[in-house]
Amino acid sequence: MLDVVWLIPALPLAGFLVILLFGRKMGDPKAGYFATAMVGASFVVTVGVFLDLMSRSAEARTDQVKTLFSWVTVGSLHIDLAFLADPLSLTMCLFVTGIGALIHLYAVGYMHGDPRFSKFFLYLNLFAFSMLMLVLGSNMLVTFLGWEGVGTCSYLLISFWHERDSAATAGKKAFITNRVGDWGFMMAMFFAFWAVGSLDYLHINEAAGTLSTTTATAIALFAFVGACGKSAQLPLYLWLPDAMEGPTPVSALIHAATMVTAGVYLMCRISPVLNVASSYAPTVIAIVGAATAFYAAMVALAQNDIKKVLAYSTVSQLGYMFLAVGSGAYTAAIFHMVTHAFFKALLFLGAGSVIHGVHNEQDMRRMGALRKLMPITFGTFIVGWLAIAGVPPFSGFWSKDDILLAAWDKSPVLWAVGLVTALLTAFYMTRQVIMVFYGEARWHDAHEEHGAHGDMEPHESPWTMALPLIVLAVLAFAGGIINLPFKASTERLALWLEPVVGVHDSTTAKVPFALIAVAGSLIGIGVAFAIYYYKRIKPVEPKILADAWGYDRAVSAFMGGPGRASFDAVAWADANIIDGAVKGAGQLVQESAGQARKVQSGNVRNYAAALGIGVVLLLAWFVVFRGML
Amino acid sequence: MELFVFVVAGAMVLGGAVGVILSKHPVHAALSLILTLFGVAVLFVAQEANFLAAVQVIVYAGAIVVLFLFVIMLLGVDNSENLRIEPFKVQRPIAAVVGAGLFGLISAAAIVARGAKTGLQGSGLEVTGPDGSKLHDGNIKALARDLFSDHVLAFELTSVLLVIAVVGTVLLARKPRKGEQTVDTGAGALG
Amino acid sequence: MQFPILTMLVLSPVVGALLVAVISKRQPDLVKVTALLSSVLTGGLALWVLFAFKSHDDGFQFASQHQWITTWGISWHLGVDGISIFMVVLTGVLFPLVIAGIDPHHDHKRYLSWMLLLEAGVLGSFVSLDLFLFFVFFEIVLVPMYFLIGGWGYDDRVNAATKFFLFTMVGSAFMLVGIIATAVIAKADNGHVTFDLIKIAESGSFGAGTGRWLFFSFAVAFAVKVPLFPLHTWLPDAHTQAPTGGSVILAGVMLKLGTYGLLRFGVYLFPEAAVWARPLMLTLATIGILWGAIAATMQTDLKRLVAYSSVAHLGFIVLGTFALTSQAITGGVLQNVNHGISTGALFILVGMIYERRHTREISKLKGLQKVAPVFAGVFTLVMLSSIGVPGLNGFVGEFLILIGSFATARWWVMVAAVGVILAALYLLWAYQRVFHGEPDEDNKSFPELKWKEGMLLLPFAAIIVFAGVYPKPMLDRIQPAVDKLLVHVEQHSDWHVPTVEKGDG
Amino acid sequence: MIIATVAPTTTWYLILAAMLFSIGTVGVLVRRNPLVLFMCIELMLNAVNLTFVAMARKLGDIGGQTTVFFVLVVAAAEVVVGLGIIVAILRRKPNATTDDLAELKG
Amino acid sequence: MGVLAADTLQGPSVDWFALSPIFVLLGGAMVLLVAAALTPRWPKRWYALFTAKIAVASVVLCFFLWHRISTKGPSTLVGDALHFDKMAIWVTITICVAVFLAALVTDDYLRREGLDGPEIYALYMLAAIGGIVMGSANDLIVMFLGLEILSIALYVMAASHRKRIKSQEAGIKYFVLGGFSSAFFLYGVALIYGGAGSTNFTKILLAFNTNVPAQKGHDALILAGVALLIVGLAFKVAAVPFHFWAPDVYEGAPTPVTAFMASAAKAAAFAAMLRVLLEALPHWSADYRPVIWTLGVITLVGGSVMAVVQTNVKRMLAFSSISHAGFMLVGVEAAAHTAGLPDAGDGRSAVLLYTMIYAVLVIGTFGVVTAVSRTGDDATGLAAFRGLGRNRPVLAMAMTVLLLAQAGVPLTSGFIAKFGVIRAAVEVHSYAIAIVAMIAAVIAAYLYLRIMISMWVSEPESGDDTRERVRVPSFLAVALTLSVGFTLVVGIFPEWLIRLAP
Repeated sequence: MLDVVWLIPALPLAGFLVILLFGRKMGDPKAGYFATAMVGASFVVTVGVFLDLMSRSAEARTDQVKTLFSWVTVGSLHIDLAFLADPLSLTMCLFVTGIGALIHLYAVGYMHGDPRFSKFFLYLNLFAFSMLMLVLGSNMLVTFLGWEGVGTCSYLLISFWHERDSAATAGKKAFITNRVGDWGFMMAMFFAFWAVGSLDYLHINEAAGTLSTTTATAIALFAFVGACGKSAQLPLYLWLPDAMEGPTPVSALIHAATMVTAGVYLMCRISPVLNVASSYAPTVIAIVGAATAFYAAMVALAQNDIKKVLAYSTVSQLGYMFLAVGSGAYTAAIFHMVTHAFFKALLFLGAGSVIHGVHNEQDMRRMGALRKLMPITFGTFIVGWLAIAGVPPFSGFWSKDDILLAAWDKSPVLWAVGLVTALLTAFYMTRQVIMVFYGEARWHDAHEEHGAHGDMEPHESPWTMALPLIVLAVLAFAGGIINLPFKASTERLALWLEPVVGVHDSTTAKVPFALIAVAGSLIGIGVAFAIYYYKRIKPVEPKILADAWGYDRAVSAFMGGPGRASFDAVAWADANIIDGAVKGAGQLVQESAGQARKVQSGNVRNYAAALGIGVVLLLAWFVVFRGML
Repeated sequence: MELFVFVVAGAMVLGGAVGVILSKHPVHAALSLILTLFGVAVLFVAQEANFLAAVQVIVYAGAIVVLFLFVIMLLGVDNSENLRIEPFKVQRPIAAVVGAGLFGLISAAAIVARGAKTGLQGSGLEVTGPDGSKLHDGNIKALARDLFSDHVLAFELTSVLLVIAVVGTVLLARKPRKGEQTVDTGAGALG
Repeated sequence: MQFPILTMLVLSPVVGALLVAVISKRQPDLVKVTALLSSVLTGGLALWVLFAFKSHDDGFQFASQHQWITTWGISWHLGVDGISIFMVVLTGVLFPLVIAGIDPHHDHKRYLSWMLLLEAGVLGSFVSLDLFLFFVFFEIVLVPMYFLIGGWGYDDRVNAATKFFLFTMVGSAFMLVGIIATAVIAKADNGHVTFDLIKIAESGSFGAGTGRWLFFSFAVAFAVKVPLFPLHTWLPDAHTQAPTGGSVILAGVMLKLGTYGLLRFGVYLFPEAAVWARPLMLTLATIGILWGAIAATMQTDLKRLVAYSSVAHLGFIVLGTFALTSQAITGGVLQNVNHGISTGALFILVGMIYERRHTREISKLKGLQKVAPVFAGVFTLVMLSSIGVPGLNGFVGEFLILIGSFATARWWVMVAAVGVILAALYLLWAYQRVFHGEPDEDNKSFPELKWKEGMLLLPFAAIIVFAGVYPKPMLDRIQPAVDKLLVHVEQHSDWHVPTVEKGDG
Repeated sequence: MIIATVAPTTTWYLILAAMLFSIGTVGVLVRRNPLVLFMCIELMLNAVNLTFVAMARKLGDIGGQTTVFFVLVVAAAEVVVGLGIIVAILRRKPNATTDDLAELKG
Repeated sequence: MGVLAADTLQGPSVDWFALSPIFVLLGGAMVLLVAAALTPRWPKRWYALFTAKIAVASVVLCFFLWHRISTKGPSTLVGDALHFDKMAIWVTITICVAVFLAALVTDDYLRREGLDGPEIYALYMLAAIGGIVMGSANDLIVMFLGLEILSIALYVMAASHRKRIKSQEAGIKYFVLGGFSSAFFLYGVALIYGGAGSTNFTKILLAFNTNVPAQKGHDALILAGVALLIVGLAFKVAAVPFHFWAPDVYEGAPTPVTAFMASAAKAAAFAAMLRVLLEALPHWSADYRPVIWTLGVITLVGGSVMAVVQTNVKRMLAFSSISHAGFMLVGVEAAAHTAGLPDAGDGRSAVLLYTMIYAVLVIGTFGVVTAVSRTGDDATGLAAFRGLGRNRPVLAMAMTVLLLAQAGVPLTSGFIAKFGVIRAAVEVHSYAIAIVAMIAAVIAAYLYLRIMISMWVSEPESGDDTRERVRVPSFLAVALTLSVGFTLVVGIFPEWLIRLAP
C-alpha cells in the first residue's frame, strides 16, 4: 500500500479538478457528496498505507520516501516532488482525511442552498489536497507548497462570502499575516539548504547533529516564525479570530482541526534540529506557546460570538501545543493536536449546527435554551465541552495532562501558566455551553428585532450535519486511548512516533499532577456555573478582554497610521523625488533652452556681437594660452 | 621718410575708419571710407605694391564706393542715424570689448612673433630684367606671372564668383510679376 | 549548410510587417490574417528551436555567422543557449496571442506592422551574439513600441511614449560608447577589432578599472530597461498609457532585455566588474523590490499597480543575477519567463476591465467577482501566480533566486524576501477593492469573460500551472548555460561560487 | 631726426591693420544702417589687404599681393550681391535698419 | 630675395579630366543661363531635369576619377592648388548628390511659388563648384574663394523668394554675418600667410617640417590665424557660438534652398575644416584640439537643447543641424588626435561618411517640409504636420524614417554615421565627448519625436481640413524615394559605403 501514498493527496486533487470542470453541472448537493467521497477515499487509502507501515519494523518506518518526479533541480539543489510516509505524517493524514471527510459531509448540509455551493467544495477539496501535501511532503519545499496552498485556500474560503466586506478583509488579513510567517519558513529553508545542501527532512534531520548551534538555532527559530503565522501564535495570531468570517465548516476544518496545526507539525518534523539548537530556542517556543495559551484564554472569557470563543480557544490550545514542543514533548504536542482536532472540530461543527439552527445568528446573547430544540447538537457539544475542559476520561484530559507534565519538567512557571489556562478554558467553555444551551431563550427578541417572518423556531440539523457530530463526539470522548499514560505499552502514540520525534523522558510522578489538573478544570466549571447558571456571582467581562487587550486595534491603528503614512511617503517620494528628478532634468533643458532662446533675438547685430565674443575667446586661447604662456 | 608716410597714411586710414563708424549720415560714412581707402593705397605704395595701390583706388574708391553712394541716392535712404540711441544696452560694451580684444590680441601676436622666420623662400616682389636690372613694370610682371601660374586656379575661380554676382543681381532685382501677392504675414498662419 | 533557423526567426516577422504594410487598407481581414500567420509562423519556428534544442548542452546552438560590416568587425552572428532560449520561445508565443487576442480598435494595419517589427526586434536582441547587432536590435525595439504607445495608448500617451523613448535612449547612449570602447580595447587581445561577443568575452582581459567603467556603461542601459531602482519611473507611465497589447509585450519581453542583457553582456563580458559591483546591484535590486511593492500598494490605478509590481519582480531577477550562484541565476532566467507570463496575463485582464468599464481607477470598481465569477477566477489564478504561490509558475523562479542568493547575499535575501509579503499585500488589497464586495450600480452589468477572451487566457493559465508544477524541462535547459557562465566568471575573477558543505560544523 | 632714423617695421603695419580691422568690427556691431554696416565690412577687408601687402614685403613674396586682387574681386562681388539684397528689402521696407529686420528669431 | 627671370610664362599644367566634374557643373550653369536667356521659357521641369542630369554626369565622371585615384594614387592639380584624392572626389560626389536632390525638390516648389526660372538651378551648380573647391583646396586662397563662391550663391538663394519678406530677411542676415565671418577667415589666411610664408598647404607643412618655431611665441601669428580660420569654418558649419545665423536663415530661406544649404554647405565646410586642420596645420593639433573639443561639446548641447522649445519645424531642423555639426566635430576632434601621423585613424573618414549620409538625409527631410509648407512656403509650424499620417501616410512614413535616421536609430544611415564618429572618438579615448554626444542625441531625439507625434498622433483641429492639401509632385517623390532608400540601404548594408569613405 505504501507505493500508493501519492493517492492520498491525488484523490482530493482529482476531486478539485472534476469539480472545477463539472462542478456547476453537478450542482447542489451532488458536488458536495462527490467531494466528500474523494476525501473519504483518501481516508481509506490512508488507512491502508497506515496499516502497511504498521506492519513494518520500527526502523523501516522512517525512511519511506516515494518520489513522483523531480520538481526543482538546479545544481546542488535537488527537490523532488516526493512523499515521506512515516508515523508522524500518517498520523496527521489520518485525522486530516478522517475529520476532513466528516466535515465535508457536514458541509453538504450546512452549505445547502448557497448559490456557490459547488465552488465551496472546489476550494475544500483543494484545501484537503494542499494540507495533505503539507503533511506528506518529504522535503521542506513540498511542505511549503502545501503550506502556501492551505493558506491560499484559507484565503479563498474565509472570503467565500466576499460580498461581505468584513469577510473579504478577513481573508486578505489571513493571507498576509500568514505570509509574514512564510517569510520565516523561507528563511528556515534557506538556512537549511545553505548549511545542509538539501531540503529533505531525512537529510536535514540526519545532518542535525553536525550543524553548528547557531545554524540549528536559526533554522529552528525561523521555522518557528513560520509556525507562529500558520498556527496563530503571538504576535501573529491576529488573523484567526477574524477568519471566523468564513463558513463554519471552514472554521472547523481549517481553523481548528488541520491547517492551524501545521506549525506544530513543522516543529515536530524538524525536532532533531530543534534538539541541537541553543537551549534558548525551545524556551522561546515554550514561552510564546504558554503566553499565547494564557492570553487567548483570557480573551475568550469575554467573547459573545459563539465562533469567536472557539477561535480564541483554538489559539489558546495551539499555544498549549507549542508549550509542549518547547518543552521537548513532541508526542504530547501531536497527541493534543489529534485530540484537539476531534473536540475542536466537534465544537465548531456544533456551533455551526447552532448557527444553522438559529438562522445564522452568532451572538450567544441571542441564544439560550437550545438543548431541547437541538438535542443531538446539545449532546455532542457537551462531549466536546468536557473534552476541552480536561475532564477525565475525555480525550482532552489525557493530552493536556501530558503537556502540563512536560511543562513542569521544563519549568514550574510554565506549568503554572498552563494550569491556569486549563482552568480558564474550563471556565469559558462552560460559560459558552450555558449561554447557548441553558437559561432562557433569548432568540425570540432577536428575531422580532429582525422583523422575521414565519416560523423561526430553531431546529435540529439534517443528518448530513448530525452524523459527523456524532462520530466526532465518539472520537472526542475516546480519543485518549491512543496514548494512555498507564504504562509504556498503552502509550501507543508515543511508541508509534518515537522513531521520528524521539521520546520525552519524564521522571515526574504523574498522578498528583493529573489530580491538580482535574481540580483546576472542575474549579473552572464550577465557577462558571456559579456565575452564569446560578447567577451567584456577577460576571466580570472587562471590555479590554472582549477587545483582546486592544492588540488587534493597535496593530490596525499602526497599519492605518504610521504604516500607511510611510507607504504614502514612499509613493510620494517616487512621484516627486525620483520621478521629480527625471522631470526636473526635462524642465532644466526646457528652461535653459528658453533662456538661450532670448539670445537668439533675431537681431543681426546681437549675433555679430556673439560671434565677436567667440572670436576674442578663441584668439585669447590661441594667442595667450598657447602662444605666449 | 617711410615713418612719415606711415604716420600720415595711418592717420588717414584710422581717421577715415573712425569717420565711417561715427558719421550719422551714410553719405558721410561713404566719404570717410574713401579717405581710408586712399590711406590704404598710400600704404600699399610704401610697401612696394604700386600696382595694387592703383587698383585699390580704381576699384574700391572708384567703383565700390560709388556703388554705395549710388544705392544711397537711388533708395533715398539718406536719413541720418541717431547714434546716441542703442536699443541693446550691452551691445556697445561688447563692441568695445571685442574691438579692444581683437586689436590687443592680434597686436600681441604680431609683436611676439616679430622675430619669427619661416623656412620658405619668397619668389620676390618684382621681376628683374635678364641682367638682374630693375624693370619699371617689375611689380606688375611679377603679379602677372604669379597670377597666371601659381594662382591661376584662383584667378579662374573669381570668374565664377562674378558670374554668381551677375546671376544673383538678376534674380534679386527681378520685380514680382503683376498680380503676384507678397506673403508678408509673418504670423505663419499654421505656425 | 544548416538551415538558418534563427535568421528566419528574426526575419519572418519583418516580412510579415512589410506585407501588412503593403496590403490595402480596404482589406482589413487580409491584414489581420497576414499578421497572425506571420506571428504564428514565427512562434512555430521558436517552438521548433525549443524542441530541437539540445538540453544539457551549455554552448550556443543553431549559431550562424555571416559577414555584415567587416570593416568594423561586425557580423550577423546569431545563436541561442539556455539563457536565451526561453526568452525566444516566450516572445514567439506571446506575440501571436497578443495579435490574435487583443484588439487595438483602430488603424489595425499600422498597429500590426509595428507589432511585427517589434517582434523582430525583440527576437533579434535575444539571439544576437554580436555587440553591435545586439545594440541595433536593442535600440530598434524602441521605435515600434514608441509608436504603439503613442498611437494606440490612452490619454497621456504622448508624454509617456516620449518619456519611455528618451529615458531608454539615455541608457543606450552610455552603452553604445561602452560597446565601442569594449571592442576597441579588446583589440589588444584579438589583434583586430571585433564586436563578436564570444571572442571578446573569451579573450578580452580588461584591466580592473577599465572593465568596471565598461561594465558601468552597459549596466546603466540595462538598469533603465529592467528597470532598476531608481531608474524605473518611466515604466509606470509607459505601462499605464500603453495599449493592452503594448503593455503585455513591454512587461512580457521587453523589460527582459534588461535582465537578459545584464547577464549576457554585463556578467559574461566583465566578470571582474560584475563581482565588484555586486553590493551595489544587490542593494539596488533589493530596494527596488521593496520600493516597487510599496509604491504599488498605494496606487489608485490598477494598471499602474501592476506596473509597479513589475519593478518589484524584476528586482528579484537582478538580485538573482548578481548573487552569482547556479540556483539564483537559473531562477532569474526562469523568472524572466514566468514574470512575462503572469504579468502579461495581468495586463490582459486589466485591459479587459478597461474595455468593459472604461476606467482603471480601483475606486470605481467594486464587486466584480459577484457578476463575473469566471473572470474573477482567472484573475485570482494569475494573481496568485504573481504573488508567488507554490505550484504556480511565479514561485519556482522566486524561490530559486532567493535560495540561491542566500549563500552569497544573505542579508539582502532576508530583506528582499519581505517583498514576498508585500506582493500579497498590494495584490490582495487591490483584488479585494475591485472584485469583492457588493457591486454598485456601475459595476452590476460587468460582462462575464467571453469565449474568445477565455481562449486568449487559456494558454497563459496553462503555462502558469505547468511551469509551476513541472519546471524541470526548463531548468534542465537553462542550467548548463548558467553553470558555464559561472565557470567563466570564476576563471576571470576572484569569485568563488560557494559549494554547500554537508553540515557547516 | 627720428623720422629719418626709425623706419616702420612690418609689425607696425600689422598693428595698424589690426586697429583698422577692430574698428571695422566695432562698426559692424554698432551701426544699424545696413549700408554703413557693409562699409564696415569693407574696412575689415582693407585691413586684411594691408596685412597681406605688409607680409608680402616682409616675406619678399608676390603671392601676398596677388591675394589682394582676389580680395578685391570678392569684395566687389559681395557688395554687388549685398546691395542687391538691400535694395530688394528697402524697396519693401523703406528706411529699414538691421534692427527692424528681426522677424525671424527664437 | 628670389629673383625671377623675365622669360616667357610657363603656366602650370592642367589635368582637364581631373577637373571635369567642375567643368561639367560650370558648363551646365553657363549653358542653362545662356540658353534660358536666349530661348523662350522652357517646358515645365526641364530646368530641374537639366540640372539633375548635369549633377549625375558629374557623379559619373567622379566614378572614373575614383578609379583613377585607386590605381594611380592621389596627386595635386593646377599648380598644387587643388587636391586630387579620394576625399576630393568624395566631397564632389556628396555635393553633386545634393545638387541632384535639391534640383528635384526645387522643381515643383518654384512653380508653386510662382518663381520659376533657371537662375536658382544655375546657382546650385555654381555653388557646388565653390563647395567642391573648398573640399579639394590645397591652398588657403583657393579655399577662401571656394568659400565665397558657395556663400555668395547661398546669400542670393536665401533671399530669392521675392514674395516672402522672411526670405529677404534671411538673405541679409546671412549676408551680413557671412561677410563678417569671411573677413575673419580671410584675416586668418593673411596671418598664416605671414607666419608661414605661403598659403599653400604643402608649403605650409614644409615650412614647419624644416623649421619649427623653436622659440616660445614665434608661432603666435599662426596661432592667431588658426583661431580666425576656425572662426570662419565654424561659422559655416554653424557651430555654437557661431551658429546664430542658422536658425533664422534656415527658417527664412526657401525650403529647398535650406535643404541645399544644410547638405552641400555643411559637407563642404567640414571637408575644408579637415583639410585645413589636418593637412595644413597638423603641427598645431595640440593647440586646436581643445578648441574643437569645446566647440563640439557646446555645439552638441546647445543645438539639441535649443531645439527643444521650437515650434517651427524648419527652425527645429536648423537646431538639429547644429547638433549634427556637433557630432561631426566629434569626428574632427578624433581626427585631430592623429593629425599628421602616418596612421590617420578613423576620424576623417567618419566625418566624411557623416557628411554624405547627412546630406542625403537632410535634403529628404526638408523635401517633406517643402511639400508640407504648401503654397507660400509658410506652413512650417508643427501644426502644419498634424494629420499627415492619416492624409498622406506614405509621405509621413518617409518623414518618419528620415527623422528616425536623424535621431540615430539603428538600421538607418543616421546610426551608421553616428556610430562612425563615436567609434573614431572612442578609438582615441575621447570618451567624454562621445558620451556628451550621445546624450545630446537623446535630447535632440525629443524634437524628432515631437514632429512624429504631430504627424501620427495629434488629432486634427478645427480649420485643419480647410488647409490646402499637401501635394507630392513626381520629382519630389523621386527625391524622397531616393533619399529614404539610401537612408535604409546604408542603414542596413553600410559596408560598401564605409569601405569607400576615404
